Amino acid sequence: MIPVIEMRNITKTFPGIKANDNVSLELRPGEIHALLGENGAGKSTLMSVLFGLYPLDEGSILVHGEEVEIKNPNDANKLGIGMVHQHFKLLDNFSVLENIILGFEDTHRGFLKYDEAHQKVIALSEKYKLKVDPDALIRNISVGQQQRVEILKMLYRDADILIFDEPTAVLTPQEIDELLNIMRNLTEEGKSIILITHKLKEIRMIADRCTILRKGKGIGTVTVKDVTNEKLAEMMVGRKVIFNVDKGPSKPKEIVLEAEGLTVFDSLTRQSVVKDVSFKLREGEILTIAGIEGNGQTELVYGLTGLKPIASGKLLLHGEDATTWSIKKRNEEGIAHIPEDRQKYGLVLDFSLENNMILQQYNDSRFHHRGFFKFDAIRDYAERIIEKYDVRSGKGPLTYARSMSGGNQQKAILGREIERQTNIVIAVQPTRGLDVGAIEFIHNTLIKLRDEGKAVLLISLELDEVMTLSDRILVMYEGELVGAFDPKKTDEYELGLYMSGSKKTEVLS
Amino acid sequence: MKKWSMQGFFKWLNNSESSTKVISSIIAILGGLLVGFLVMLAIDPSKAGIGLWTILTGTFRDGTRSFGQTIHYSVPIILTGISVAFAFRTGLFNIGATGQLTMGAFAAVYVGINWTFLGPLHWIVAVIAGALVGALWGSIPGLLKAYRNVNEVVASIMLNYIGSFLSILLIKTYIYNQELARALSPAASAYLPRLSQLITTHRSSLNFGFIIALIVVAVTHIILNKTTFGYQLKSVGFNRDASRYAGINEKRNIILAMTISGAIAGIAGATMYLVPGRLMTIESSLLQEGFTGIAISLLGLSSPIGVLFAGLFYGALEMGGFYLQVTTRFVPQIIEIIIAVIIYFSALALFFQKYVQFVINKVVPESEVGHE
Amino acid sequence: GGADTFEIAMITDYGDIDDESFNQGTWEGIVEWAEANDKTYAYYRPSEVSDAAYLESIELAISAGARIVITPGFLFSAAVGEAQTLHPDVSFVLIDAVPNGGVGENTVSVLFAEHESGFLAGYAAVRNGARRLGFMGGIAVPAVVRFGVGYIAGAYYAADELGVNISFPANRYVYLGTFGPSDEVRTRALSWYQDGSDIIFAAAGGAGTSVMSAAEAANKFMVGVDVDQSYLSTSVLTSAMKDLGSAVATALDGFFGDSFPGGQTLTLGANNNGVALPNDFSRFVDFTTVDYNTLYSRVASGAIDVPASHAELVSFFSAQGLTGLDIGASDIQP
Amino acid sequence: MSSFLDLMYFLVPLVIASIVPLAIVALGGLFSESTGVINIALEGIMVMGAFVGIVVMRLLVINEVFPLQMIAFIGLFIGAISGGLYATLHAFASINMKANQIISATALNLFAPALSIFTARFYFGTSNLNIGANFLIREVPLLSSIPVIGPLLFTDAFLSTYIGVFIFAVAITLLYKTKLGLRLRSVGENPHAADSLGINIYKIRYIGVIISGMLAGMGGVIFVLSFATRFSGTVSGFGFLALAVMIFGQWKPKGILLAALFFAAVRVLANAYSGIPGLQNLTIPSEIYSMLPYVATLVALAFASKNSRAPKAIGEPYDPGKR
Ligand SMILES: Nc1ncnc2c1ncn2[C@@H]1O[C@H](COP(=O)(O)OP(=O)(O)OP(=O)(O)O)[C@@H](O)[C@H]1O
Ligand SMILES: Nc1ncnc2c1ncn2[C@@H]1O[C@H](COP(=O)(O)OP(=O)(O)OP(=O)(O)O)[C@@H](O)[C@H]1O
Ligand SMILES: [Mg+2]
Ligand SMILES: [Mg+2]
Repeated sequence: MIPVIEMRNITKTFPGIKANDNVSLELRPGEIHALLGENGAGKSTLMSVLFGLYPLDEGSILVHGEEVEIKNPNDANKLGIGMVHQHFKLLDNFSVLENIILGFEDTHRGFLKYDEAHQKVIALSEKYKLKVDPDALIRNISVGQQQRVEILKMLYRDADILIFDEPTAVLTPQEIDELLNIMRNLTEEGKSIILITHKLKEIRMIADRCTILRKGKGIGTVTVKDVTNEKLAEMMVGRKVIFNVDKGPSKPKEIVLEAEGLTVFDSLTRQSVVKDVSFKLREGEILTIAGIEGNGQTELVYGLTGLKPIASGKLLLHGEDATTWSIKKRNEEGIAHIPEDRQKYGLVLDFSLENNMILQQYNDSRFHHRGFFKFDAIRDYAERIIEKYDVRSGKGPLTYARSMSGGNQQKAILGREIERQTNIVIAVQPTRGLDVGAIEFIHNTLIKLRDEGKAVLLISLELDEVMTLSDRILVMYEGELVGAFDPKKTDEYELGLYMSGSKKTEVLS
Repeated sequence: MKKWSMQGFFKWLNNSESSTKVISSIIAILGGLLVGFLVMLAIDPSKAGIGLWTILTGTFRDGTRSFGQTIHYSVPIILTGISVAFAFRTGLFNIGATGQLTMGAFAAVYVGINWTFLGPLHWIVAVIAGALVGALWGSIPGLLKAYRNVNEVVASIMLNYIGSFLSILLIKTYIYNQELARALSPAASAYLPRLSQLITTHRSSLNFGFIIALIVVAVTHIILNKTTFGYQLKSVGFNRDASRYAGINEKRNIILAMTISGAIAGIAGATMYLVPGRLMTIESSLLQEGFTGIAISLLGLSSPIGVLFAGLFYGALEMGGFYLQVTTRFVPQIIEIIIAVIIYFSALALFFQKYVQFVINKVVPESEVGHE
Repeated sequence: GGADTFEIAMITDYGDIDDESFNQGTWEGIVEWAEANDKTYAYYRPSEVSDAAYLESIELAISAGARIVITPGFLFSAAVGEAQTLHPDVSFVLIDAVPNGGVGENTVSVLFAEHESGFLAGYAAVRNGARRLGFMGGIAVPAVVRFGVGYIAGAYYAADELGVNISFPANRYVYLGTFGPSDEVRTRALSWYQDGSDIIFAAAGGAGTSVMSAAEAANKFMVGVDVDQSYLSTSVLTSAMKDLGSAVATALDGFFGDSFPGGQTLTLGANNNGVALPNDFSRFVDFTTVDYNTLYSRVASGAIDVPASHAELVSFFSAQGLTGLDIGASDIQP
Repeated sequence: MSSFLDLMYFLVPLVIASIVPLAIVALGGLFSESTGVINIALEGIMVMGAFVGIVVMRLLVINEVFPLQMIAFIGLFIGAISGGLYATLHAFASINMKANQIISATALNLFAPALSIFTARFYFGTSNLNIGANFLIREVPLLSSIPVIGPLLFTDAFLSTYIGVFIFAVAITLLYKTKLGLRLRSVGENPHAADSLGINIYKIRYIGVIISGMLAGMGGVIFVLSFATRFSGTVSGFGFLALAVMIFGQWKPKGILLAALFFAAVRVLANAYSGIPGLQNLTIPSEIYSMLPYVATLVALAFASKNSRAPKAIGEPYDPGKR
């Protein structure tokens, strides 16, 4: 039986890194084939090559047994290959319909056939239970729905080779179940699927075979039911993995941050995205706010740090009313903020690393004399952080932040924020897109902070991260706190129910 | 010793951001001159050579005089150039230097005519007046941007026209010379002191304006590169969001940047009209200096020192174009063509830089460099 | 190095030799004369509008071998004043002004009686049936003002002769603030025509072309300036000319015929054919060459003493017993 | 003027006459910027289009080969072509060379007038190109006799006006009803998404910039035809005004139309006041009137700009590697 896809000895190099190194992969008709690997292992790159986004340096691709050259996504489409990207590729201000037909438009004398497309999309979404409103704007729909749009894009193009790049990262366990079902239906129709994920139990649930990548190299392909999870994990990381961080019980002390009925508006739609949220944060604890992306966690943090005004309610820092304080003042009064979007907020990409290290403290008398910089002091300070947090970069303090790897950018931010010696640390998805090494480091750092008696507010989508780090868990759904939990007395499935809004209880903080 | 400096040079070549930029600017300039030469060749082969020669050597044609004149003509261009560059570093495109320049010029001339009681301080106060009113005019788009989110480009364009008409109205009402249908001439005490005695023969009209330009270059260079204030400005320019996150007051910096930018343009206006025998007109057309400033700031990679050299280079070309009138019959627009082409090539700098970097890496022996 | 020399030089004040009026008229005069007497000639543009730059250009011209330098425009007063003493061996012709510090031995000043030219135009317009008149000057420089004053005088003079009433209100006598064409000028002129103006005299260089375009749109006439502008548009009824050509010719004849009228100020008016209307009257219905010639001779002979300023205008009105002047001193000299 | 209607008969055609070049050129700006390429070169492109267009028309008029309006039509066409070609310089710099788009645009703005004056001088001995004909249409047959509408829209009008209106309609349909339009807009919003859907970013951006150039070039010719009988190497800042109109119009065709209408109306009033009975005797300095349109626009902007909607990816060269 000829495989639908055969990738032979693919090599792909990026400036400074070999993303794929002689990798081979084979996809059989009607199978679900998992692709497993750490961050940066080269999964997305391999698939991007298959989808025609990056030209391959070496190797060959066969579709239905015939060697093909896939120069761009068009070629991929023609070959029936579709891809749901890890970072959605959607036009925020365009309608769902426009997003689906773009690049594959049906026209009559050059005019778009909106109505026919509209019907076709409706039909598809009913057939595969992918409910979306074709006329809604992308920016107004949830992440889950956005993923459906991505899937519809593929189906609209009648793709029968479907690539899913980490589709479950943004979903609740319930939504994940739905998605996996949809995948099964698809394969029953004879479509073949490549599924990228880090999550072993998903692979176990649905995948027939699994190919493992490590640091760009293909480690091998196994039939899932023949191997144990431990084996898979070991192949992925290259060493025996211990699935837990050592962490003693927390010793909470007095309240340092207190939110009373906070409400925050979305600046565009002028509607409240954080609704009457109240909680207390104590020294010496890690309080986690769990929830699916886009349920107000981001805005809540903006409200706390001052990036967005607090519409109503009250914010107390060390008992003082800080509701109307400027960002500057909140920084000085002890809030450190590891932002969700490292490139947008965390760094000035065109500044050198050392300039980035004094982003909040440029005005500190340590670094200037009457407004004139003490460059040596700045250099020393930056070098200390680089040293302590093992930030790897080409030219040390002089490296432009833009040219640094995501993980190293993240480590730099972490170092800067922690070295400010504040006693409140707000960390938003601090490990997003990092490899296990970096993740371990950051997790341990956060725990160390807690044990030093600092207050840590963690915002995370990754349930396993939530379970490992938290001392207390609050679940946020559609701008409200819908549940408070003790990690020892709950599990990911229960959290999932709350995160998806199918269950809620009064939160008494 | 020699060896050491050699190595220093290699280091600079290889490490400093500026090296590649400088080299690519030079490439751009050569490209521009080449095109200019080709145009002349196409029109009058016999004269093309001498034409190019004149353009390149015009500055020295009449010894210290033409040299002085070159610098003199470049002063307002350098200043408007820095005005534009300064705003640019904060991520603002100040296309309104013209308006700020005009309003500043009026203020300077007004003071120059009326406040004769100031004695030796007269011209200084006049320049300051120009700076202040220029700043005022520049602050308007700044305020509109900061508080009403008005695109500074549109606001500046509108303010250019408003400034032009307003200055005419003000001239007619306060400092009008009926016979000449122009503004009155400032008092002698308001003229910028001539420098000619110091560094050129008595024939050049080079004056203190150049010193002012140098001071502005120095000050802006220090602000941008050595101070916390400049740090804020650049940070806002590079990344608004990160600056807010860091607690930097974005609005304040936008307003300050535009205000300072306007002040510098205002000074440019002052240097243009605080001279004998140059009178403000009541003609409703925008002064070109402001727009040339944009080009020069870009050519100078929007760094004060870069702009200084770009401006002097511009002055030299202008001078060359002036002498072109005797050595050839090419109309002076050839100079503008050359400058336009240079600017265009300098826009391709990114490409050149990649290429230059590539070449450098080839030619510079790794051993010579010695990474730290 | 190696530059050819040019004996006759012209410097432009601002604008260029193709401004379709003042500079161009002068330049064409030079070209015509020089070609006829094969002399070398060239023009120079200063690098900015300032006395220093003017002087610089003059000396550039001299360095290029100029023996006589012609400078059209009153802005040159200071520069020529200085140049004539710095370069006694070079001759200067300053048009439209007298050098600061008086006319040197190596200089002639040429002044035009623009008011007479304007008078002829105003008179002809009204004689041809215009009853509601307008004037658009570029900028209120002396020459333009004289054009305007003469135009008013001529219009009322003709009206009185015909025993008709004309309307020439103050808001129809303006200076545009520009010598360049623009949609603003066009719109403004159009609004006047729309409001009933029969004719507009545009003493405004290039801005005149916008008035022409408006006149075309409104199907009405306008009056051109400086040179015969009828070729620019069918809407040009006539042009109030100053004969720059002959002025230049006189000076050059003198210079190369060793009879250069150095130290003198020549005033060119009707008496010496320095001003005129083009002698093609085909666009007129009620005004002929004959009418023109009779008028011209009376102006030339001084029988009609054409006013050049508002003060003179007022006395001209009382002397001639004219009435209805609505345009005040502040309109004419803002 | 006898009645209000007469006043309208007088003012409306004027307003239309200045809306058209503004709106067309602003629309040109839109086409470029909606694909993400900033285009402050509109002024220069207008000049270039006007220059070539007028030169050709001049020759045609002199040789009297075609009927007048035919020549006007050809002129507009040539203007568009040369504008489009000239714009490819900007496209090349900002798309292929990833250049700073403001720099290359500034270069185009400097180059066009210099070149047109230079060559005009060289070939015609003057930088003032007189077309030597008036393209005004006294009355459009039949249509002009319709009451009210006739005098308002179909007398003393320019062919370019109608063509302008037509083109504007076409452009809007193109942007919002066709495949190309959808792709043009998508590329300016999120090039990476468009790329992943197999859309050739570079090609689409080229198309956008070239259309932009064609509209601006045509706008240049329209400007000359409707405001003066000749061209002297400048369109007196109209390109920048159009840019302002585009931004004022929030990068939307309808917005542009309104902005242009607003600006043109005030501008016409500011210049026509002296022909309007009520206003003409006010003793307000003319400079005040002249300032009016700009001040008004500034004030309007101060209230209209609160959440401005520029295309998301504007000004960024496309770099597939960037994630
Ligand atoms: N466009 C690019 N330019 C440069 N380097 C890149 C690019 N894309 C990926 N890389 C690098 O190639 C390596 C593989 O990246 P890739 O995104 O394929 O990893 P991955 O397995 O998908 O990781 P993740 O689980 O985080 O998605 C990483 O080091 C990444 O930084
Ligand atoms: N857009 C890009 N263009 C060029 N190089 C890139 C780009 N993105 C990443 N790289 C390079 O790819 C390498 C890895 O980048 P990436 O951000 O994926 O790090 P990573 O895979 O997350 O690894 P880690 O997070 O562990 O540092 C780094 O050398 C980085 O400089
Ligand atoms: Mg990664
Ligand atoms: Mg990936």
